[in-house]
Amino acid sequence: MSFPPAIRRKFWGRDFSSPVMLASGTAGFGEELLDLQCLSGAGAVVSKAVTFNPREGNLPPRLLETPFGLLNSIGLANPGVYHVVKHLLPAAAGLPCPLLINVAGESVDEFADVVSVLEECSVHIGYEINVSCPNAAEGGAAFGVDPDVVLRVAQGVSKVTGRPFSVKLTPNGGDMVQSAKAAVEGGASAITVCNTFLGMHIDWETGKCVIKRKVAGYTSPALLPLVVARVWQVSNAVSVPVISSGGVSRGEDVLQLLAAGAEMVQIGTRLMRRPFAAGELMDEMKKLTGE
Amino acid sequence: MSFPPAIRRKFWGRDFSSPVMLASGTAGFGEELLDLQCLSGAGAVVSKAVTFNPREGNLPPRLLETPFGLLNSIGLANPGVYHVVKHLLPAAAGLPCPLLINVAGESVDEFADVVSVLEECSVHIGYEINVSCPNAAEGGAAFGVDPDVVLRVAQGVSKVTGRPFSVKLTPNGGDMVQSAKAAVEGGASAITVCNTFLGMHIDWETGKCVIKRKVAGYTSPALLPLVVARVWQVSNAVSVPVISSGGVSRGEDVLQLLAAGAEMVQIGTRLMRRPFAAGELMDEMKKLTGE
Amino acid sequence: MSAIRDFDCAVKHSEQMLPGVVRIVFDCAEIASAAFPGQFVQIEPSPDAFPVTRRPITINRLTKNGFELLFDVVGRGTELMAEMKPGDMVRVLGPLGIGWAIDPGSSWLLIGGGLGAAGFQFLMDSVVSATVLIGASSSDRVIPLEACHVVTEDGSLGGKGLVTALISEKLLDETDSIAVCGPVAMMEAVWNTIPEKHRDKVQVSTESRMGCGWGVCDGCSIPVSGGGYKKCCQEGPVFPGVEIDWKRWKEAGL
Amino acid sequence: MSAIRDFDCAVKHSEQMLPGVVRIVFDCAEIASAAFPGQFVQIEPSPDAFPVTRRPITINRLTKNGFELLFDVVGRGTELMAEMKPGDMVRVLGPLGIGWAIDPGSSWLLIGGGLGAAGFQFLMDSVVSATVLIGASSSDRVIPLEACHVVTEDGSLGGKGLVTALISEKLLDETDSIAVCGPVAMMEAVWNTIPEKHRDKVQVSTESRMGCGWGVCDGCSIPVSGGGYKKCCQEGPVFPGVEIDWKRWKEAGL
Ligand SMILES: Cc1cc2nc3c(=O)[nH]c(=O)nc-3n(C[C@H](O)[C@H](O)[C@H](O)COP(=O)(O)OP(=O)(O)OC[C@H]3O[C@@H](n4cnc5c(N)ncnc54)[C@H](O)[C@@H]3O)c2cc1C
Ligand SMILES: Cc1cc2nc3c(=O)[nH]c(=O)nc-3n(C[C@H](O)[C@H](O)[C@H](O)COP(=O)(O)OP(=O)(O)OC[C@H]3O[C@@H](n4cnc5c(N)ncnc54)[C@H](O)[C@@H]3O)c2cc1C
Ligand SMILES: Cc1cc2nc3c(=O)[nH]c(=O)nc-3n(C[C@H](O)[C@H](O)[C@H](O)COP(=O)(O)O)c2cc1C
Ligand SMILES: Cc1cc2nc3c(=O)[nH]c(=O)nc-3n(C[C@H](O)[C@H](O)[C@H](O)COP(=O)(O)O)c2cc1C
Ligand code: FES
Ligand code: FES
Repeated sequence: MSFPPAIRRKFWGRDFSSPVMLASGTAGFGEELLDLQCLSGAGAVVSKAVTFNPREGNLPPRLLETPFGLLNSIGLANPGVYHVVKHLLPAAAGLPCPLLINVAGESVDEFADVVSVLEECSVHIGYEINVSCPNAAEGGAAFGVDPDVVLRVAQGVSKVTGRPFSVKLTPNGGDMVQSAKAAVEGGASAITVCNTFLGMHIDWETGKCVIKRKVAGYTSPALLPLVVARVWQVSNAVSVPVISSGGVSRGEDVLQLLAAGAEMVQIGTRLMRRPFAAGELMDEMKKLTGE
Repeated sequence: MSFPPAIRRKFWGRDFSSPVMLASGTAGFGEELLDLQCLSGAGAVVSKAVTFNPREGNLPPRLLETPFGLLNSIGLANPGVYHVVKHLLPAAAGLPCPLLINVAGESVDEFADVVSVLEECSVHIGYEINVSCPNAAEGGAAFGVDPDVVLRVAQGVSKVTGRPFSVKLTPNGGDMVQSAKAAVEGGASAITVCNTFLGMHIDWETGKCVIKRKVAGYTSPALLPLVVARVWQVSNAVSVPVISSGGVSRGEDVLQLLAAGAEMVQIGTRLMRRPFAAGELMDEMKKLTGE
Repeated sequence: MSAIRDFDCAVKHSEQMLPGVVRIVFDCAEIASAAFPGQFVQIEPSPDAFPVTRRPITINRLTKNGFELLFDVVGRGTELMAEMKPGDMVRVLGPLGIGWAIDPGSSWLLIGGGLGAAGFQFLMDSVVSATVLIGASSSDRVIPLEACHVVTEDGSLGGKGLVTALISEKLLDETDSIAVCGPVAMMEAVWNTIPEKHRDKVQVSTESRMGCGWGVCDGCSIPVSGGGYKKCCQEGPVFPGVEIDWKRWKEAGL
Repeated sequence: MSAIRDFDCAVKHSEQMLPGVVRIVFDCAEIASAAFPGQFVQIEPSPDAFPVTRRPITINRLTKNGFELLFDVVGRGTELMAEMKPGDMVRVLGPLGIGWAIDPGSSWLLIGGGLGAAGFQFLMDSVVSATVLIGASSSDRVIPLEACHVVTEDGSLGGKGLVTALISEKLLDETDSIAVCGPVAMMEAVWNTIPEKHRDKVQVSTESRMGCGWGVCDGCSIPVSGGGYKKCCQEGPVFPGVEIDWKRWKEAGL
């Protein structure tokens, strides 16, 4: 690698003028962003999670801001893969940048089942296989802590699609490097590092949690060093590109993640605060690097 | 549990007027604090890590502050257990509060070996078995991710001491609940949740890290929700008390951790900034609860 | 959804209007000319990293060259907003959401609880005829609105009692549209007081903890009748009262 | 170690003394009366959560009722310190560490690199006789000290060259103690310039990234001759030059 890292990237055989991807769950299905000019500066969009059946999502309140970060308990709310294929993806055809579809499931087979249905569409360039949502399983446990399960999920997906896919891992337990290796063995063409860290807030006066499932996914710019470390570990261990996810709030954060070994860099929470974050980050990066 | 949680605690059969423990590695061996009036308000002190042989610690620089937290790469610097027993512990005899000795090792047997030697002394009430330092093993991996290893370490320690001990777990991989259960099965009388999160900072312009081992232990008040979640998970899974470690900067943070299920609450980074943090936190808590 | 726009707005005026309640005026012709009653803006409380999200506040009224907000200081975000001084530049996203559905020429009954009446001025300025009922805990929680009927729980202003006491069959008969805004418990009490046959007239302005404010995060769910949720920020914040699943909404809490 | 004390000190005066260099004076009779030359204080840059640690700064001189610091603005912590205004209350821990070992009546040679000379005034005020040599990149990096010999790399003040050029056998012979303070590379060059037989006279003021500043965290290690480390904050910051393992120290970097 050369330093400072280049802003233009090659990923999955395509040229990207921006390394910034809009993270799953914070950019709808892209179609909602279409008219909003939020995609200027974005290299790619990742859809919110799609499951086989419709999911209402978790009981509200689903968000809680703590002094230095945000807890979310969305719970993979989505209308199910058939509705997505019929009603949401056609609208995404006009996106000015590539779309990845984030796929979630509750069993090893569900991932491949969802992907099979999505194969009817041609608007997306690939998938992000979300084996790591902390807001679905009971107690915040995630699927992707077991490399064996990750392997089987990846193998299942490989069988039903020729498109590239990234496997999005959890930082909440297990061994991310082993899971990443298993994903690659199963056919993954990238690893997303990583989903949200498990977090919780309790009202000490009452012992109650605003969020009904108690544990939730925590995001914060203060988590950047945790993500940098994990991106560095995983990118040194696997041959496929790493997509970072987490902790970005400034242009130099994106550059740091690229320097740590990420090929592309997702933004989630920042995008929720700044709809035009992708363009803003690109401006900051260009100023910093002179590129 | 009743809410708001009581500030006075019972732990290991003793009465504590303060739940605040000074965390390992940020309070020397207690003896250095003796004349410093830093112990007013502290319920207990945990010594820095003791290993069998002397350890120089990692190459400097050992600290790096990021915008929202601190990376440390101390590397268990300590003069070895024999020196500790002979020269440091006698001075700690006059401590106004109980002392726990933090014990680290590079093999399953080393923990019991260190404890055996420490058994000669009577100044400490028990141990904290540190199977989780991210700054010792290569690449930041920690011992305590494998419940089986944790079980054997705990069993080894149980054999050589009648004093109570807590096992300090890592949040960097593995399954903390399973490791906690293994520790209890092996005879642990408490679980410390948890050691530092693995973090890293890279200079994007050069690709270099200030910290030579690259990955380090990261602490920040912004990590509080991560620690709350893990304290809640572990305290619901085991019958022994949980000692929290991480994320505290305000009195209400201590109360929140108690509400999440911690019996005692450690402070590390805050103590480094505020030598009299224990007393300051106690004042804040008393004001908040009226206790 | 129409395009959203993010502006650096200058603070024109700021004052404490009631204890713990701040009135702030921003200059921004673009937001003012695009806004409808019942819409809100997303304020960035600080250019710093924290808080990580914005804070949603209803547009209380339009001013000559901008808009006015009224807000309660309840936490860190609103504390930072209370410190904003004339001349400060603040990031404001808006106008956002769907406001009151206004039929031309219709006569309105506005029922507000405390600071829930923040926003009513804009609505009053936009309709031909409006009767306003306000309930509040005490006089220092009552927003000054013209010709409104006030009750307070402690009797410190107007009659003593709850706003539901001001609702009469006669008022409901005379009105085409009913706007309700306030704490969930107050809104539910109002809803329960209004007889079945008048309920189709009712619109409620909902609140929810928000992430984005522009429809992408699915964080601001309001439980709707028949199951499922709608997004407060994009499909609301104003909803027909009949659309709300009051039971599940009350259980949710804020 | 003696007791440490933490004070809320009022800022008495603050100014930009050189480009990017701030002079700040704090009121604090306790710190002033306890301080020795070469000691430092730990400043809390902000009462907020971040930065999480303090910033160590050498006491440059005592004032009537307090002490003066000179510092370079190099990052977030010193940026916040540069914003401190007269009247602000700031948390200051100190005095900390072990300063210069001063034999009564001894004559001193002070060799400073740029801002490394911050602290020399206090030492000069405490010894009977002192000759001062200062090297800096250019004139706007030279701290005003009485009767000192200056060279700059760009020749903008004094001769053009490095501070090592000012060191002569004669000066070294005439002196009992030699104080060196500046960037590591400059200190090493000075050390290498000083002949073996004079090296026992040399004391160096070290710097290290600090956590606590009072000896508990083991974060501020300085490599010492014969292996191992000493704590900059507690066993230093001033060390005999012969105690430093110059090779390992230079490799460490800051
Ligand atoms: C569409 C909309 C319009 C609003 N209009 C106004 C208004 O005109 N005037 C006004 O005073 N307030 C209004 N609110 C509420 C306002 O957004 C919250 O009070 C504010 O976000 C709290 O931020 P904080 O950081 O000060 O408090 P926090 O510390 O985040 O929370 C303090 C308390 O405020 C409540 N709260 C937090 N977030 C919200 C939220 N998004 N909505 C409602 N309550 C919340 C919770 O009970 C919480 O315990 C509106 C909310 C929405 C969703
Ligand atoms: C005992 C001691 C006395 C000091 N006295 C002075 C003084 O009188 N005047 C003065 O200008 N500076 C002095 N320093 C250096 C000063 O502490 C640092 O410049 C300051 O901590 C940087 O903080 P920051 O947040 O602005 O920079 P950061 O953003 O933390 O770092 C910016 C750069 O400053 C350097 N740096 C960071 N921390 C330290 C540190 N602890 N010591 C040295 N360099 C560091 C690094 O090269 C880093 O890249 C002293 C340091 C020590 C250890
Ligand atoms: C409100 C919200 C919803 C999310 N939903 C999803 C999701 O559906 N699928 C998924 O893989 N990740 C989801 N995530 C995680 C993000 O994609 C991203 O990995 C995470 O927020 C870390 O990035 P950040 O620090 O930039 O926010 C969600 C995050 C947030 C904040
Ligand atoms: C400088 C430093 C040194 C530490 N050394 C040790 C150690 O020797 N043994 C150990 O178990 N934990 C060590 N830790 C971890 C702390 O004991 C504590 O678990 C951690 O800092 C989290 O608490 P905090 O957020 O309050 O700092 C160290 C932490 C720091 C910052
Ligand atoms: S707040 Fe994000 S969808 Fe409504
Ligand atoms: S800075 Fe903590 S021991 Fe020196």
